[in-house]
Amino acid sequence: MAKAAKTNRPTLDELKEMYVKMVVTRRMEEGLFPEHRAGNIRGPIHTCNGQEASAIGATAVLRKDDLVSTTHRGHGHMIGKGVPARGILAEIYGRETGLCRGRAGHMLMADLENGLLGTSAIVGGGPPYAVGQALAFQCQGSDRVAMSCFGDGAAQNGMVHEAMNVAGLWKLPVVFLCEHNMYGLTVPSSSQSPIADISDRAAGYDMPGVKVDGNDVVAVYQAAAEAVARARRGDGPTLLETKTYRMVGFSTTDIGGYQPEEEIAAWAKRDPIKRLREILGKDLKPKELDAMDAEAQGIVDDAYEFAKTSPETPLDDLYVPEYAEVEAAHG
Amino acid sequence: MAKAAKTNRPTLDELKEMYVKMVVTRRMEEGLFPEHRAGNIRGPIHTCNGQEASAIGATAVLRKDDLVSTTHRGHGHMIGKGVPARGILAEIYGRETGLCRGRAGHMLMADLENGLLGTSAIVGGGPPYAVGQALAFQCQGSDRVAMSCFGDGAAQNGMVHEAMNVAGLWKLPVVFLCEHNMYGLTVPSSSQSPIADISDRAAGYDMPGVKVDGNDVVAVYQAAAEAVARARRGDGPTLLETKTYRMVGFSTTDIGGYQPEEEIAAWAKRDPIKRLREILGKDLKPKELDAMDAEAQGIVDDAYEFAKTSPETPLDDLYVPEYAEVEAAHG
Amino acid sequence: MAELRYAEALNQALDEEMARDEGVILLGEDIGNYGGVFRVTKDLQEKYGKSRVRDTPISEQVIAGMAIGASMMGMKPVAEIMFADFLPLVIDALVNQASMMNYSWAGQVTIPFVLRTQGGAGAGAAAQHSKSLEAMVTHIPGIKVVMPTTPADAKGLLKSAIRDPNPVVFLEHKMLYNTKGEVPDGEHLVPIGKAKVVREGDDVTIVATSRMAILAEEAAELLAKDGISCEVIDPRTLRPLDVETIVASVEKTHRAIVVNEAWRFGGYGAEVAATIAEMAFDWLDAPVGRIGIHDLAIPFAKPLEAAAIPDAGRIAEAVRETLA
Amino acid sequence: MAELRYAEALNQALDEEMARDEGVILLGEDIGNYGGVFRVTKDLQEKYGKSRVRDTPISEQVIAGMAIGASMMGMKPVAEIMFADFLPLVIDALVNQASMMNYSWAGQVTIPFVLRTQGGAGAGAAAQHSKSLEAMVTHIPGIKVVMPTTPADAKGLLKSAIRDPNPVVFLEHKMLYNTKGEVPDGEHLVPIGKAKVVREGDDVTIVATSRMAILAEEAAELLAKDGISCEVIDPRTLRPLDVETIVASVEKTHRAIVVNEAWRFGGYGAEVAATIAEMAFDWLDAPVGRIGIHDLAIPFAKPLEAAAIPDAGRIAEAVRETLA
Ligand SMILES: Cc1ncc(C[n+]2csc(CCOP(=O)(O)OP(=O)(O)O)c2C)c(N)n1
Ligand SMILES: Cc1ncc(C[n+]2csc(CCOP(=O)(O)OP(=O)(O)O)c2C)c(N)n1
Ligand SMILES: [Mg+2]
Ligand SMILES: [Mg+2]
Repeated sequence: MAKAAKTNRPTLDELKEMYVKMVVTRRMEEGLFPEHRAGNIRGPIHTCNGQEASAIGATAVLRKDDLVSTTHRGHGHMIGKGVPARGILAEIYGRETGLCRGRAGHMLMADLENGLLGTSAIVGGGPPYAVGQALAFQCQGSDRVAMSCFGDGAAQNGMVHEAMNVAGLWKLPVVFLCEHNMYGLTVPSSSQSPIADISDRAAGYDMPGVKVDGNDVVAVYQAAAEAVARARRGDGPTLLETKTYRMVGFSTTDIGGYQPEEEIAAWAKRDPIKRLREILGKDLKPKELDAMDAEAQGIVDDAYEFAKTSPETPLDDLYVPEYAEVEAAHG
Repeated sequence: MAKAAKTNRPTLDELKEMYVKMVVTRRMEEGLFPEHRAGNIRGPIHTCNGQEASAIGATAVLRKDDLVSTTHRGHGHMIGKGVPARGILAEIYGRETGLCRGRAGHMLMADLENGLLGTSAIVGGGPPYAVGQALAFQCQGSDRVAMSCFGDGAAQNGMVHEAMNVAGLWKLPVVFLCEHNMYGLTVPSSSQSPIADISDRAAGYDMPGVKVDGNDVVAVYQAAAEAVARARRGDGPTLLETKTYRMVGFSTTDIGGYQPEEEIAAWAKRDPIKRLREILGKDLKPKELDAMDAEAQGIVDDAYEFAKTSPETPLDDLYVPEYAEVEAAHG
Repeated sequence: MAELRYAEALNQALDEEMARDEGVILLGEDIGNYGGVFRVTKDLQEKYGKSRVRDTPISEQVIAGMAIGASMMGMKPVAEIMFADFLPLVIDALVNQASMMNYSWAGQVTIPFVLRTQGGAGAGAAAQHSKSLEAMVTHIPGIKVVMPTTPADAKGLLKSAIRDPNPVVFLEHKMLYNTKGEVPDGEHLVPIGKAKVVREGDDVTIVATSRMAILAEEAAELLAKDGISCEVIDPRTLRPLDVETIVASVEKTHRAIVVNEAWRFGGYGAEVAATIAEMAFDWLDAPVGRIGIHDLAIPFAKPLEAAAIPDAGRIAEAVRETLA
Repeated sequence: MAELRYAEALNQALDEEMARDEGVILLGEDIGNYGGVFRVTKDLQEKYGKSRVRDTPISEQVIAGMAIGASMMGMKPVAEIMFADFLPLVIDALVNQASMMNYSWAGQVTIPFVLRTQGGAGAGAAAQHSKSLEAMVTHIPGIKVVMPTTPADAKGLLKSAIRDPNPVVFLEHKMLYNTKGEVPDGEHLVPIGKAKVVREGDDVTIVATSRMAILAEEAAELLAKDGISCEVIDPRTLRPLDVETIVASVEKTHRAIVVNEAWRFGGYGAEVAATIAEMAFDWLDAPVGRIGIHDLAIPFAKPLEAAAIPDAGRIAEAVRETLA
């Protein structure tokens, strides 16, 4: 397994942008729990609390015309990729102004405009089509890159194996981002995989396997920058594994009890937002940091307000044609 | 990847038995082509011509109560496991005396009595249930072992990945025998997998990956003996990869043309039967070797005679109950 | 008799069968320490140990494959697939392996496993976690398909399924886990292959599966107020289907409505409707009505989802139409 | 017009569409240098290069997944799944991904790929290589399903399928690849969603798919000798089904037989039969007959296999019964 080179250091502006996005993600997600309890939003809600450095650091290196595809635990990737919080929340509230007009819900969002394409809550279901996106880029001679995010649990799924194999074989411009948060639902990863590091499997697909501290946004950024550059150059895929931790339960329906207290406490000390704040603290004054927090909070408040006051999706949305229309010229 | 230790040398008697079985397999399969052309047997027929050392050497170390499961290319595993040639051929001829009364045909045979359970022509379809057999043995506290045979092409399939992962995780008594014959149907393995040795993936499942010369029956025997012993001890699975070559086309419907002449010629020099004959020649007289050839031919001739003169499966075999019966006590 | 929730009744069935037969083992995601995301396997790992109650990796294909292989060797695996939406991942194992082994291998083996899963809409879980995909398994010969509606049937059918020598796909419904009902203690076996006449009536027969059977009863209540008498039949077993009970009812009522939560086109309801139309042809006074979920990906937003799912009102309306 | 084999007609369609549209790429096992095990992609890799005609690993799940992802990004992939028996491996991709994207993502993307495969019995390929699994795909909303019978329809429908902005599952039949027929040169497009009246008649309507449509014509020939006049309809598109053409025919003949090579129980034939029974209720003089392959794993031995598959004799017998 290759070590990520210490190149591609993010600029201060980039760090600031990532910081705001991490805080936006955290605050946005924190708001979902009380809203769910109050019955204002529905369906199981999964958050990436504690994993923001991985999600934001990895997507920070993508261009707008690159793609990211994600899972049920995708809010960080969305915010990172530039998807507006308004559209995300409105979708979760099932509003007409949601990214998908409330048809998709929180587990299945997509935003073509910002290159979120898309979300799949079938564990392992995303990588096969991400590889297809990368195939399209290769056929088109484009230098766009597809990033496919999935969890440590998903790595045991056959679809992910098939996707990595063909990507390695054809040197497709895809980055596999495996966010290893130590659990697949309630089951610890040690009970799902006999090996601790999923990136150890990369050699079996002839691609670099890179493992980084997933709570260190700089490390994630650097490793992702290298992987994306490699893909963009046409040198093929990378399996990038970020070691992180899910600080809250699996979802809003989780009854908990299986994440040991000491484990949670140990990881709390490594909170990625706190860590980035410390790094930024070397260059910025506390007031400046506070202003960024306020900016993030403002974005989140605005998005909640937007979502809650948007109209519900009209019933007409159910009675749309089953098929996309065939153009007249076609037949 | 571990090297197979040079232990477990087969005895002369074992070598002789393997020799006869390899020749039986070769002669039996050679007879199928003209029979297929003549329209006496039907369906695509796949042979393991050139791969006999792998099939016979690996199965030679199994006990009668161990299981082997195989693929469309399974005649060698069957003969190796002690399945009578009569039953195999009668099945291929669709006779009532076939292993499965002609219901299964050559691609799907099973023989519970001799531990052939079973054959699946879904590429990658066998390992999942072989792992289930091994799970049963583990639950039952038995020391039986399940051997799962598949090809290099199958290794790219998601089912195989899932099977190897859970076997490595639970330390199940299974031996994965990947017979790497350089092709998956007409496509060279280099166009199917970005790595040359499938056994390199074993580490990703926390199991030994062992690569041996698949045309050297002694090497295969030794490596398989070690893998089986390990499984029997409760130490878990092994991925054993035998490097070999399919000397004839994919099946009777193959129109050929994609296996380079020089490649075929190079491998012909390494014919596993010829090689074992040379080894045996050190201990046995030519007459004794010829007698073994004759013995094998006799078994094959008898089996063809048996198959051809057996009655066709009666039509009644179609109109059997759809379900196994529920015992009265159960309802 | 005790009043139990549907999930508890299932748990009791598993518990009793595990106590009765050492060969019964459980496989699935989050079924061990956590007791299953719908709590059906609660406390069973603690009681029967980690060897018999196994959390698996997220590998549906090999979960099904292991159930097949282990059952071949004398075990009675009960595998859980967390959502029916993931059934597609195990259909190869069902149709290409489990379905053919007993017949194609000329009876050398039986494959006595149970594959439990749950489907259905109504929880705001959207397109990938709300489907009813029974049509994909009821088409497969050699496999039985069971779909209990009440807690008592859930227990009795699961116990029968575990003792059945054939592969049984056992379809639960996420909106039923918390429903309560009287459940007989101990040895309560509901035979596979027998439909239940849930309510007797004369004017129309409603054949409804799973949660739809409950809505059909509600519709029947509504209609009774207008003097319309409905017979409601819950097939309980989808394959093999108890055609006799259904046809006998239609011979009495002369009209039928089939309600199945799945997509209508090519759904399980088509089989039931076609069978009634064929077998009760001479008795039918009106076309067999057929109701399913709206024929598109299941939407997330509450009003859309609610409009997509058949409800008592729509069933009642269909009954009125058939009588018109 | 030229006389072509069915496989050649398909090859011509692919060739013409690849020449016409650079976005068309082919994915599948053994489709490159070898030209496909049924020769449908013969010479296309040589002509269009290795980037556009790709031999894939034996990884059906990702073949389908790649078709989806690439089509989202503007390509028009035509993926080959070697046998319909392997469709179960791609149903997750179809039902959980392809089916929902256009609707659930509110029209942001279309998914214009074609998934070709071939099924059917008769070649002695036994339980894992002979099935007709159309029911597993026709149930899925948002996906079109096409099943051509003649070389001309094979060409014309494949060209239409490639140009369609929706996912299309294209079902060929292994016993048809060598059948010959006149095929229009060049721009020959058969519209998706239109059934074909293969033979006109007055006494009974036979709706038959794929190879069964040919057998239905044979049966009609046999019956004509006895003065029985059959109308034979080949739906060609299984989803969306051209209900109008079928119902109009039954309104004329008052009787119908549905022939589909799949297992009868829960098969595609159930949908057609239920639809006819419902929509043509007032015109039907007899129950809709329904014929399928024997409801068990498909056996290998020739006499068993032959007895399992519907043939002209069985179709004719069903027609006689419905007229009795
Ligand atoms: C095919 C499939 N199997 C099971 C599930 C249920 N499920 C949803 S998330 C999840 C755990 C996923 O674990 P991991 O991949 O590590 O992602 P994480 O939730 O930790 O981010 C499971 C089992 C599913 N959605 N899809
Ligand atoms: C799931 C599946 N996909 C494709 C096929 C068609 N097929 C049969 S054998 C074969 C090649 C298998 O290659 P390999 O695993 O190397 O086995 P070999 O034939 O070389 O022994 C293919 C593609 C199949 N039977 N099943
Ligand atoms: Mg995880
Ligand atoms: Mg091979």
